[in-house]
Amino acid sequence: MSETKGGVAGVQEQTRSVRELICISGLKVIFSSRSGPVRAVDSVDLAIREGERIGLIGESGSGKTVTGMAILGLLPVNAVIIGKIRYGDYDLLTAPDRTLQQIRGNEIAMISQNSGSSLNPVMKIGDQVAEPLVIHRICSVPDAHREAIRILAELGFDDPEQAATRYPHEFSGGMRERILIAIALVCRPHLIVADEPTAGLDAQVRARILKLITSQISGNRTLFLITHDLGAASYLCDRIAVMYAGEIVECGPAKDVLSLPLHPYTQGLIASLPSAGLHPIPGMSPSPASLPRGCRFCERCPAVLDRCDCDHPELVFTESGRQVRCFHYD
Amino acid sequence: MISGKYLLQRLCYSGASFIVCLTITFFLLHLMPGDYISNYLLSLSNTLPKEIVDQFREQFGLNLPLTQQYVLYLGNILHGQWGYSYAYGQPVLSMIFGKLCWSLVLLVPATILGILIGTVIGAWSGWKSGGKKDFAVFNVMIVIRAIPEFWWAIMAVMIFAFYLQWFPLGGYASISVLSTGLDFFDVLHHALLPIILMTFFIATGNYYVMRNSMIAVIGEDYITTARAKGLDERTILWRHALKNALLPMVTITTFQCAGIIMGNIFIETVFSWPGIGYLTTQALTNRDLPLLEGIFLLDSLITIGAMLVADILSSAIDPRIRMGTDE
Amino acid sequence: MSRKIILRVSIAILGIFIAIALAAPLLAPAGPYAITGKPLQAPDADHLFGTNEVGQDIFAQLVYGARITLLFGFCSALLAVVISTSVGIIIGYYGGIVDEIVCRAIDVVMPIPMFVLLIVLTTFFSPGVLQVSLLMGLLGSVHGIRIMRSQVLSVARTSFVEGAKAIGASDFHVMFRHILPNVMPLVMVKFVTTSQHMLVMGVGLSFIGMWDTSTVDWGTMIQNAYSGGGVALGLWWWILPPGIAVVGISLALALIGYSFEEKFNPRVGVNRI
Amino acid sequence: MKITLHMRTHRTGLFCVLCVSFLLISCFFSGCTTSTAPKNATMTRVSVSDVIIPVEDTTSITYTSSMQKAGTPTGIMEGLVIKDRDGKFDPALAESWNVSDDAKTWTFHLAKNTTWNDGIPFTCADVKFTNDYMKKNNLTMGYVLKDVQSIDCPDDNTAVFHLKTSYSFFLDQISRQPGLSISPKHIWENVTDPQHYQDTQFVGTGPFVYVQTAPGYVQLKRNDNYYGKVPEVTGIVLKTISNADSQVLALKNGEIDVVTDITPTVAQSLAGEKKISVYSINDTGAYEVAFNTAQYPANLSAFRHAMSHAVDRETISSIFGTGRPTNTTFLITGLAGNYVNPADVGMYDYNLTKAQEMLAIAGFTRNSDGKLIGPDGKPVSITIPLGSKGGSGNQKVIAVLKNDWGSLGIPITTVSYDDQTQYRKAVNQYPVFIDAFPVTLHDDPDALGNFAVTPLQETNYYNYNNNEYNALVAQLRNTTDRADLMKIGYRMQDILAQDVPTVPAVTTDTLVAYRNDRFTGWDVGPGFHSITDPRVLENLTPVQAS
Repeated sequence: MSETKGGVAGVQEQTRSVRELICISGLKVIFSSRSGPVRAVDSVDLAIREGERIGLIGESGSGKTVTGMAILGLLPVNAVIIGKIRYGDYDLLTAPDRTLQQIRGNEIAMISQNSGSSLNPVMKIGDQVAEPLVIHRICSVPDAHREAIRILAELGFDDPEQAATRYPHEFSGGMRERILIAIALVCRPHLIVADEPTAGLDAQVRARILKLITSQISGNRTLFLITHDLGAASYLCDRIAVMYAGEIVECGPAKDVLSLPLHPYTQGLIASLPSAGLHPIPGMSPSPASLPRGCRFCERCPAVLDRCDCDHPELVFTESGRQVRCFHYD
Repeated sequence: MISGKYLLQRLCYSGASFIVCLTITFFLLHLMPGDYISNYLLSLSNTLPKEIVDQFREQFGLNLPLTQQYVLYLGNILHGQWGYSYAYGQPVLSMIFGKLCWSLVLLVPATILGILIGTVIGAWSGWKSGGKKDFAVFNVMIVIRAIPEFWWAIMAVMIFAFYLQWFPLGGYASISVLSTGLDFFDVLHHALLPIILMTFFIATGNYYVMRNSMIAVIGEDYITTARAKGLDERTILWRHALKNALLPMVTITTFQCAGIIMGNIFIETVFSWPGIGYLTTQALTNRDLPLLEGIFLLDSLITIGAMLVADILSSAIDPRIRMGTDE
Repeated sequence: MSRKIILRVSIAILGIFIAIALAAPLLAPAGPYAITGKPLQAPDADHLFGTNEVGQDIFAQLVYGARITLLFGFCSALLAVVISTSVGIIIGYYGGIVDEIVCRAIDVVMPIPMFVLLIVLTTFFSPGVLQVSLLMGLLGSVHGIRIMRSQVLSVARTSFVEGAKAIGASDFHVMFRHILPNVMPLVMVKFVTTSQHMLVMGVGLSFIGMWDTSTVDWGTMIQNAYSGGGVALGLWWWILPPGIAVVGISLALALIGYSFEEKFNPRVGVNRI
Repeated sequence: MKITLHMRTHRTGLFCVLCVSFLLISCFFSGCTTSTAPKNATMTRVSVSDVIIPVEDTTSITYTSSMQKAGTPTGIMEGLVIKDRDGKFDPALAESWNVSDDAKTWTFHLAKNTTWNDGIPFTCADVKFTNDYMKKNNLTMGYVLKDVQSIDCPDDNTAVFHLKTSYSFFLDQISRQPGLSISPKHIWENVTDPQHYQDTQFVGTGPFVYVQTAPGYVQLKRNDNYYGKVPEVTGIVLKTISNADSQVLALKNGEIDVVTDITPTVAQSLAGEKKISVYSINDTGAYEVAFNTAQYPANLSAFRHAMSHAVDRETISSIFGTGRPTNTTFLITGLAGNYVNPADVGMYDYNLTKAQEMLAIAGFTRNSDGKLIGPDGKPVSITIPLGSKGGSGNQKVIAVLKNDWGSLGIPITTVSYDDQTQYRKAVNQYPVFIDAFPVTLHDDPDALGNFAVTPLQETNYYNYNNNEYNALVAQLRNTTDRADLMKIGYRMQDILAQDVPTVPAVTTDTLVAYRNDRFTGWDVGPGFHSITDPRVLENLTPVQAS
């Protein structure tokens, strides 16, 4: 089946080594609101390399979901988007709708959060899972259904034929999350953007889902995980980018970032984990409508410097090749 | 597809509802001040002999205690005997159906077209909500809706029937009916203007509901999921959004259908269309209790029927209701 | 942007009508019943909108009619909204058996044709304007209870209500201080749209002659002109002023209602993705 | 490509739905056709020369047959005599009649060689049957014959009515609204349940014959075998047009030939139209400012007298735009002729100063605000109840009263009753009410009986009770001599003038507009007040198209 994928971006023709699948540069997303423009994402530069599993972590409202949506071109029409998201020969931000539609689901797929509401309540599971195959004309409708049943079986449904004829509300949250994963995986996309796939699931189910994702994301398939769940990120990802108030504040190999966080925010995040003694970061993240002039974390930072207040730090490379946005590492 | 138990439960419920309506209607009307005798008979003559009045009361069982009248009435209704009109002496049921039939000539096409047009434009408008076209359509619809029905009707009669003479002034057939019998196109010619007006009205009501419903739906996560699958907008609208947006529509629309039986009283008045609305006003002026009760019953029946249909329809569309897992 | 302009214009129209209604005795000192001219005079300097079939000044009738018509619309809407909100909050908050009983009762009452019932009650009792508006408010509230209830349910389940209960706030306090402010936007929207509905329905009732014919309101004015042959004869000043007034107020209320709805109800606002 | 495909499928869907709804409409039409179309095999072609008359609802004609509601309006059924506008009785089924001196036995000589329009001869047996059948089945309309003891048939062409008591105005009773029509014995003797019987043949003796009913129409054709004057018009079509405005529009468009009961406004405007003529049937309605003599302040004779000078008839009549002020003690001058007592005409002249003076004499004073203070020391205010019937006319009267009585310091308020029972109760509770006679009542002294307290009716609306007057009314019943009747009538009017239970305000005309390019002769006959009166219809002549 992978042969049938012409690959709009012609990705497969290129070399496999350290090729960047997606290159986000200077991404800014601004929403207009009653209290003025809201800079949800501010100058994000991030490269997603082919075959890697990258995690974007941060607290709610830090702009990580917006970044993910920008990749898929699913931002609301009232959003002002500046920057570039290069995918093969295309800029995903300026590509025509038809092209985007051909890429979505087929080459870049999404596992959305809220398994409860992300499935169409009046459509049978089988139809929903098979739909991407059908619309991308990958195979005929009966084939698509067979494929859907196969992937449902693969994802741990005991009786996939029967499950395919049922409706979303008849399944538990964990099962529904699996269905969403099935929808994302069914076209065998290059990149999977998983937006909080474990939100709202209990510990056991979460573990199972994570395991499932690891088993499914293999080979040259790329995972872009958006989460605030550090555990999930450390379990799934090779590389982690930390977002704070619309900016990436730290980026590096997962192990390094988690074991030796550079940025005070990352340190705070890790310290706030239950396993680390549950020490929450004091204060609140700034409102995206009125961001401070200097470092955006400076009000909450335990190690604040004088210049943090008025100068804005840049994302810099450390000697070890990691990236961090903090004057401590200048 | 729909479980028999669910259907049975709904049916029982409808039956109970009907009995309650019947009871309320009966007591309400019988406890009203004023009656046919004083309103109609006495208007003919100031000196109506007492025997005549007594005779009349006896004939219609008005001399019995109210509870006994009620029991008799209940029995009669359940046997399909809806009583006789005071003023006309005719069986209420046949009178009502004679008029209802003509009301339906207006109502059926207007309702079908109205729902269709309203839903389609509403879905489109909701889908495009925030855009210029939506804004324009939305305002036009509000304007149509806000202007009272009878005002539209008066204006339409003046312009299209009187000045332009495109349509007849009113009634259901032209005089040729006497020589050639009812002609489909002739009746259509008479019915077209009222039907168009009613369609307008029903459509605007549905438009508004559908638009809101659609706006609610397009904010749902599964629409994002559908986009993420790479579906084009048209497919998302028709395959994913529409069916979900139709769910709340079903209930509201069926209720509207039940309401417009009486709602077209204005149109009937202006267009001299002697349908059920006209019959109602006649029954009211005459204080023709059996006829009024019949009209009430008919309306209750239609509403109850509509509710039943709404339940069944929405359970057919929405699997959550069908399985009884909806909260 | 233009939405804002529309809202402002509508509010201005409504304001003008209310001002006219309040200032009626100043604008038309002779009152609506005074015969100040010959029957059916065309508009001139003395009679801004001419006179009706009795010789009463149509402007004076319009101005005084505004009082009745607006009073009717707002009174019935107020009652309907107050009843539906309070009952909705109570049953939504307590739930359980109270909720069950009220909901079943509404289910049962629903099929009774309200419009016919209204006509019957008004014909049989021939009540005054205030009584009819109370009646319509009562009948009209039944439908709203459901809507309020579901809204209250969504609020009552939120954590801050739970929190308020947890700190020992009385039921009344929770209902009044926590739930009511949250459903208030909806209540306001409902009030505006209901008053539009009620106003038009009241005018409609007078139009089909099911109304106290001695009061001067816009519906009776239209009815008089229509049944007197004003339309057929093209006596425009007889029927147009009340007609346009009704259309104007109805449009203004409808537009205000929809604008409010878009403002207060985020689900109806623009959230296109 | 894909998009166009989609569009097409949607269009097809829409088209299909439209087709289906169209089909549904047709189904309904066919359903209606079968259920309401006449099953009458003798469906004839309508000639254009039929008169088209608008009616509020044709169904009431077909639903109700003559037995339940006496007197169909269109000349199918007939009574024995017809009263015309000159107060004379014209022969109908009775060619001539005479009455015994005690006014108890009435003998009618029936028209000879008369047949029902199904061919069966009409005889006295039908007259007798009508009376007996109505009484036996307690038909509501039987009250018209309540004074009849029995009817004898000495031969086929003579009917002798024996009354229970003397009644000199018996002809009035059987000829005037709703009157009595004679029903065919051969049809009704087989009907056991007349209350629920639906007549479909409408067999009568009148100048017109029922042809058919179609949705919105009833068709009648002329009775060529009619024993009287056979109408010139070929037939009548009754067309349903329920509201007045549409009727006028239809007349202007030429869809109908005549409109009756139009308002003066409409009449004025229509008078300018080329093809439309307007005429009026004089003095067929009347309005009075009536007093409830049991309620303060109307219980004070002086107050009533004073207020009788505060009714501005000229203005009222100018507002009605038709008719004229009436200043009798309530006999309509134009109809009652020399029954009107000339001595009492003009008793209630309009003079506010006089009224004020008379009020002052009666002990009413004005306070500083200009309010009238009654003898009891309290301000006088008057509430007038309004019924649904004759509502707009009553309001016109009240509008004028409000001005004048207001200037006398009496504020007037109104209270509306849509229900007749409640209205009647209210009339008994308030001192003043407005009464209207849309159908002529006050055309002879017998009509003045409504000021009397009769054994049948405990009291009258006016709560007026004058023993001499009551006695005179009783005396009137068994007096047959016209001179005597006039004398009694004059005395009754004198008493009314002295007691003022009511102040007559205005009489109104019935205005009729008709298409003069279709039929003429509407205003020829002495028809009573209705355009569907057979005496009007028989005089119509079609306008020859030249």
